[in-house]
Amino acid sequence: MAIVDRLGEKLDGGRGGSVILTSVDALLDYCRGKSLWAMPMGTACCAMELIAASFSKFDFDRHGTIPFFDPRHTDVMIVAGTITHKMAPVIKRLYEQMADPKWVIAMGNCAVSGGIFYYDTYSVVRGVDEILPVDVHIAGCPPRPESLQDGVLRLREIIATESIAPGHKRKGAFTLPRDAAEGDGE
Amino acid sequence: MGLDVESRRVVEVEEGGTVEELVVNVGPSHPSTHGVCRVIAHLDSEIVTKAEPVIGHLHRGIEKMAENRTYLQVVPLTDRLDYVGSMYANWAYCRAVERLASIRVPDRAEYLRVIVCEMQRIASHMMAIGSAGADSGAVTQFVYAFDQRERIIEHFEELCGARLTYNYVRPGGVSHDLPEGWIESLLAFCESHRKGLDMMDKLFFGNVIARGRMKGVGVLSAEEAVAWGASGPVARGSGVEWDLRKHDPYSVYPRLDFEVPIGSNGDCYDRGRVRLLECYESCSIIEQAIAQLEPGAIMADGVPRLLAPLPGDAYDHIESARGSLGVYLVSDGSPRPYRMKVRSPAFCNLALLPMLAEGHLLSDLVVILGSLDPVFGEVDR
Amino acid sequence: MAVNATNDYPSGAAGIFARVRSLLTGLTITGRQALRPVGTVRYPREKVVLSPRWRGALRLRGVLGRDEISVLSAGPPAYNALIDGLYRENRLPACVGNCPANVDARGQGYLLGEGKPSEAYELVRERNIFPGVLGRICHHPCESACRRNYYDEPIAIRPLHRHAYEEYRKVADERLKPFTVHHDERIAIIGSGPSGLTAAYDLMRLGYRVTVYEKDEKPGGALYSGVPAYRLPREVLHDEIGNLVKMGLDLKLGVEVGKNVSMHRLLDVYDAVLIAVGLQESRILPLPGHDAEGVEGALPFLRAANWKGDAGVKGLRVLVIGGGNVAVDVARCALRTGATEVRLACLESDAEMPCHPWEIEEALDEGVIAMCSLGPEEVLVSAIGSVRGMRMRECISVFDEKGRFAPEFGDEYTDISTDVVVFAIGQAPVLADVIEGSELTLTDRGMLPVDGTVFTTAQEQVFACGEVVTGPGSAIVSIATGHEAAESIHRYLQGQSVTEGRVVRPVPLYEEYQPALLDGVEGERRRVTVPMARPEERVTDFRPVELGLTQMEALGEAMRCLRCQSEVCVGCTFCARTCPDYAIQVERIDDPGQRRVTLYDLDLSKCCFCGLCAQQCPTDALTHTGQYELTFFHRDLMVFDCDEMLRSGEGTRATGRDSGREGNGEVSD
Amino acid sequence: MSGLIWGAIYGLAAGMVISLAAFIGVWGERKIAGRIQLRYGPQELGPFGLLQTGADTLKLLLKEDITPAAVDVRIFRVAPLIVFAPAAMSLAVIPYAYGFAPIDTGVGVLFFVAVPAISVVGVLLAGWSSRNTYATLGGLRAAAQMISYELPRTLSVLPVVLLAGSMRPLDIMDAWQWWWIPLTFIGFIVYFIASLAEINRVPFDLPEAEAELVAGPFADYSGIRWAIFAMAEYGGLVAASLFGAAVFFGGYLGVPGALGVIVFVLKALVIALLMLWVSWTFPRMRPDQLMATAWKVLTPMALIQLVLVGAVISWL
Amino acid sequence: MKITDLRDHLCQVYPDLCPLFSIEFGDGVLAVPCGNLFDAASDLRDLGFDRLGMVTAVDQAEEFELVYRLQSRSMLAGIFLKCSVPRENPRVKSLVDLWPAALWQEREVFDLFGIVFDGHPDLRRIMLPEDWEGHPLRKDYRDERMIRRPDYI
Repeated sequence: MAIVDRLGEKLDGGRGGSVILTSVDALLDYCRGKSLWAMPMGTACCAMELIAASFSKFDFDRHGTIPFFDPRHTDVMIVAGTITHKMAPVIKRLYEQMADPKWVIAMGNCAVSGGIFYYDTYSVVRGVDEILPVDVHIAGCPPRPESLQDGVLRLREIIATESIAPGHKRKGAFTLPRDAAEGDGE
Repeated sequence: MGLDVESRRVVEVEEGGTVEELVVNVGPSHPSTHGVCRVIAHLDSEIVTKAEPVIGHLHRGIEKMAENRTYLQVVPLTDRLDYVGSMYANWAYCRAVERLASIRVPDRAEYLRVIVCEMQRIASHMMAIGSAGADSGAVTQFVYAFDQRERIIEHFEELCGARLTYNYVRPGGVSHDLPEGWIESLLAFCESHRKGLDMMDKLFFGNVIARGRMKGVGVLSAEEAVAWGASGPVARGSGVEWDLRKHDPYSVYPRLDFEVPIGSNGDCYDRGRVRLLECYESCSIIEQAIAQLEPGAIMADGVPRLLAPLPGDAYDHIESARGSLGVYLVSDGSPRPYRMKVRSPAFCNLALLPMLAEGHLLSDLVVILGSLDPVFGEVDR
Repeated sequence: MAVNATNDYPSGAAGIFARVRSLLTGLTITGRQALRPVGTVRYPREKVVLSPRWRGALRLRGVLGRDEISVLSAGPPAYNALIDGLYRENRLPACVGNCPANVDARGQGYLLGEGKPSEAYELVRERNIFPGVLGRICHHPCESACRRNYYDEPIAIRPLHRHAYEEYRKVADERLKPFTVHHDERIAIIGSGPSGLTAAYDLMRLGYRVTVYEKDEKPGGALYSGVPAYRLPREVLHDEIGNLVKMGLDLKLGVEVGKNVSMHRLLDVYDAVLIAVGLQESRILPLPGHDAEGVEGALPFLRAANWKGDAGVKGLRVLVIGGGNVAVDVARCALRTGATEVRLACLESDAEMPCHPWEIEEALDEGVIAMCSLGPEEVLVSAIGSVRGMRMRECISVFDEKGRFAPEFGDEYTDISTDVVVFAIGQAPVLADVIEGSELTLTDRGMLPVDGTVFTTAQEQVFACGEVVTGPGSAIVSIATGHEAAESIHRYLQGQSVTEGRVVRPVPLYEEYQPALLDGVEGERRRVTVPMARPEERVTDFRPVELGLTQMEALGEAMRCLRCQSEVCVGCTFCARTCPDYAIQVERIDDPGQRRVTLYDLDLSKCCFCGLCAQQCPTDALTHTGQYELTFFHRDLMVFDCDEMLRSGEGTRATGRDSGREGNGEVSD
Repeated sequence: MSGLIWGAIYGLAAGMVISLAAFIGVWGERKIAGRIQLRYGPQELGPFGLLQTGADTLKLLLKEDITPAAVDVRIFRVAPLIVFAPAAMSLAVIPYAYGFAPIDTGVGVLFFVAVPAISVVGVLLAGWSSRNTYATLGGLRAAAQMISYELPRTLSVLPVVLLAGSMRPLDIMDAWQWWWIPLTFIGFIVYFIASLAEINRVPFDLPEAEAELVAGPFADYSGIRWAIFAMAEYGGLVAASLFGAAVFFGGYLGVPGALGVIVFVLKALVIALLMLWVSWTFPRMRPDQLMATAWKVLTPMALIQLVLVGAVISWL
Repeated sequence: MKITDLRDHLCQVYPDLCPLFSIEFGDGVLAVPCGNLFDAASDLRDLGFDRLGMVTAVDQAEEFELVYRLQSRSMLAGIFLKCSVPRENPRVKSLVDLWPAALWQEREVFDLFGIVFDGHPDLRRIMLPEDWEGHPLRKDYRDERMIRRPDYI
């Protein structure tokens, strides 16, 4: 994050920087939120709904979200479908190929926790959050395309808390629920 | 993008000396693999010398899970096998269970099954035709096809409350009866769908560029199709007249009148267009089935929550959108299947890929893969 | 000829033309599509109208411990409307729906489980005036419809009636209160059988003064003379009828209408008369030799056995003709009155026998010999004019294709030697004396014409109910007719139209379940086994065959009740057991009166939205919401506890709170 | 010195024009694709989603700039500029208004058809330096394709040059007659198709064929570097449609003064629209068919056109 | 073709296969010793069973039961071919030479059951990664990554 990091540090350290920083953050978070290009990591059933979300009836493009198959160009990886142990390294690698800032949406219960494939199976990873930092979990098996769109709209709320200065969080816009933010220390 | 593969490989050629062979790794997450298939393509310039599919990236162990679920609990699992055509796996599985447990399905339920499965065939073929377009760059064709599919899915949602994983066909019958007004809107859809098919036929299958991409590509002869166990549109595209609905009739298909479209060249074009023509036939099957539909029970009487068939094994197969989908069930008398095996048509069809792709260009590889229409939930299971 | 998919261009110049044209066609198509209206739903501003069947996130409508289970209780005229309303909302429990009198078996189970047996008794009594009696003899259609059949075994509803009665008996004196009379009209009821007394009870509740005329010295009608004491101890019957008397019933015993008092007089004195005399006469087939000594009808036989304890068959061989419940009763009575050998011959095959399977099973246990598929041909008479035996003819089929009674006989004859032949093949009413002095007339076959739904007769003032109307049937069916007749009388006396605005009780059809699999089913899920006296002991006299449940057994059985259609989760765990993902965890406390669900966790991250749980939920408490905006910022938030499950499913679930606000997408265009 | 300043001003202007073109081009493409596909396209930002590209650009600008470990760093970094510069340069010779072309040169037409070919080098370098099989294949495909289509593209413009008797764009505009439109129609079709190939649009988007090569030579570029490629592509689209509108349809002619510019832009817009329409309608060609089309269809067609125009000229 | 006709036809053409034929749930089953599997399959192919529909196996504690499903287009009939291989050292002759369809299906059985097919040209794991240990569809397969379901029905 060459340019951004330098800019963020400068603004954070400089006098009066915080005001500028805040406005820059606000503008940037707004743009990032409105231009979430998706890396469709569709592996199973949810991939169908992922496709449907981009097509005529649901039209993801309205939100500025378009699918790109090249991880380098994308901002958010939508993991849609079951992740097996054989697939997991691929996903991890693809995630690493994405450029910062990047987010992950776990779409559907297979990606969230293994879902129906939680028990009694030998080859399924129980949730993509075992290998990637997931920002938004969408329940459904598969979720409706609207659920995914809702997930993306919620992801904007997370993006709105972020700052280009390292270690900063924008306040006020939105807070995570207490229990989840504190977590149980796992 | 994908995994590390030694991307250049030194091979010896006949004339002596060596050339560097480019190894391109297509998948597992790749726009054209229709899922998570990885094809390791060895290229000589752009010509594929060897294409090796690596599957199993979606191997979820459903067959093992089925051994740990009751007969009813397996139905949702079968939804996730062929996620483009969930109704088929539902039905094939339920047929096997019914055969094991000697359950007689009411007539109305059989008709409803036929109706939903023909709708599913349209939906699935729309996906196949559409993604054939996307593979060759015609994204708009994909959108139009998907639009048609979306309308079927709306009907399914009305019927059973889910868009993809229907869990509709159950051992003994079906889970819901038709909602009000559903039949009328389905008939209206059939009418408009024919127009949509005409449009797609002109837009894609009539297009000179699309023909150029598909004609003569990935030719499969009838003998090979039989020997390799190909079924469904892949076999029929090669001129093999093999449709279980006609040639091993099940359910109420013998009472319905329909044609089996076949191709004569066995290339990607024939495989694709066979699917398109089957959609016309499906429309007419739906209309006939609706005309013959009579009120009655939709579930066999008194199917308890826990089925425990007598020990034994049973196999039953139906013609899914991808070919003959069979389910082999072994019971040991307990409420859970002892073994479930899904004979996946997509798996058998995909095995043809190395043979078909050899000698073609890399661009053809994705078209051939698309014309086999694999769904990896079913291939890998 | 199959349709061919290969679709080649023509050759030559036409081909080139076709090629160029295909490009132009393509452009035309996309161009035309671009001018079509857009089919997009602009989420979140617009939302797709979801199908009512959409399987969204699950929620509970209510949960035991927080919500009460409603008890079906309404006065006699309003009860049908209540049942009908529930049925239309699909909220009628199967046991209640399948009971001819719509006894609230669910409420009984609930109150028993709460430790309130007396309340349970009184609830049952509202629709079934003799819970103690019917708790022993009812053929319990409720149990065959019980939803629990689908899971494992039905609830023992009938033994629970009996248990409730036995508990109530201890406190009956405190709880019994006479009904207050607030109508001037008086009603006479002829016959003290179940239907007559039911009508009497309903009318007394409504505030009428009721007088019941019984021709015998003991009340009870068919319950007394037709049901053997080993099934129904007399003290139970008399106790329950006594309770009615304590509530204000005027019971005149030994007064036979038509002999001691005329119908004419009744019509003068009373404002309405209800004929509930039942069936008194047994039919005897007019076969050769049917008038020989030793040929008897079932009713006189049973009457003799029940009144005197001796049917005159000591040491004799008895052959009972007929396959119904009466025939089985006769056979078992014959054994108890000292017959050496009892055979039962019926037309029907083993599986078709019209009696209840448990009855014939008990009879076989006791030593009755059943001979199926035999039709009576001739009574063999000895030289002295007494019965020597019976010639039977093989019966091939009893019913024709349309299910009508049309027996077909074969050519094979069997002679059975016997001393007594009892015909238990049907009964008829004896009404001529009763109706004398009224405007009523009988049909050629001796039947009284009666409306089958409102139980009015040709004379406005006279009503009829019970087996007189329905023909031979079970006690609970008679009781149901009693309720209806009471309502008709009430409407008549209040000057209302008998039919107008009257709600007819719905007759739903319930699935017949195959016996469920019981291997691996935990003990507490199994039905309680009702203790029985040993066959070799019980045949010797008329002591009760079936023994009662203990307090703990009854409580456990009441807990098994799933409280179907109550929309309150009772923690039955069947959702957890049916879930293919094992996403649901349910725990409950089973303490009497304290039963509540302590844990209901749904791990939404495992749920596959297959709908199996909601579809099989017996109480309909677990339902799918139409909610689909299921975005969560943390995986732990996806485990819904009981409170979360009870929340209405609206809005997005992102933060674990209903945010209520719409999506932040600003949409123009 | 003044040349340098002029160059700087021009460079800035061209950059802005291209940015603006890309800005509107991307938006337009998404909107047109949307309409064809029965949906809306971008909607949230600005009126009709016009500012969507702005958000995209800002985001791309501040995205991580990944330089994969395996790449040839210097070439990798310079490649986008090599692609971008020719696209910007080709705008310089287009006659925008009466008597005005930023660079008024006697070999303007030649300049216009030759300069974009330089971008081939950039694409090739980008593909090669990425050390990625997709990128390498894409780069090679791009090179082969662009070079093959240079010929029909050049040939297709020649009839106009013949008719005008000059290679100077302003001269062509001066000499332009309306009846050239039907006369050079075949030439326009060849030019149109060849331009589609030049700017890598469907049905000729083989280098970045999504279904085969993911993003082709640009697969490893992220953030702003990739945006530069995209901009260059839209710059090429704009340049091709402007030039086509000028030489085949008379550019600003017909309407006097400043209005002429508007007419010119409108004509160019129609051509651009047609290009987008075509690219959202047809499937993609195969490399061998692509070559065959260039050599067996387009080149003969262009030659026929040339002969036809030659005949007409000699008859005149 | 009816299943009884099929039996008669089979008995007519290959009398030695006849005693091995039985009918279960309406399907013809030919249970052969594993040594004769290839020959029986080849006989059946000559008889007209031209499609190899399915290859699978069932773990029957002591042994593995291999199940082949053959389909005939000309006779419109299906038949099972079954043979049992011992659990220790399960080997059987591959049918790839008869039907190339067996190529992947036998690989799958090898992968999930560990049954070795002699004569198979490319016997590798197909579903699971190459470095996987064990054969998951065997009943005694244990994996610590597997979570057992709650044990109630």
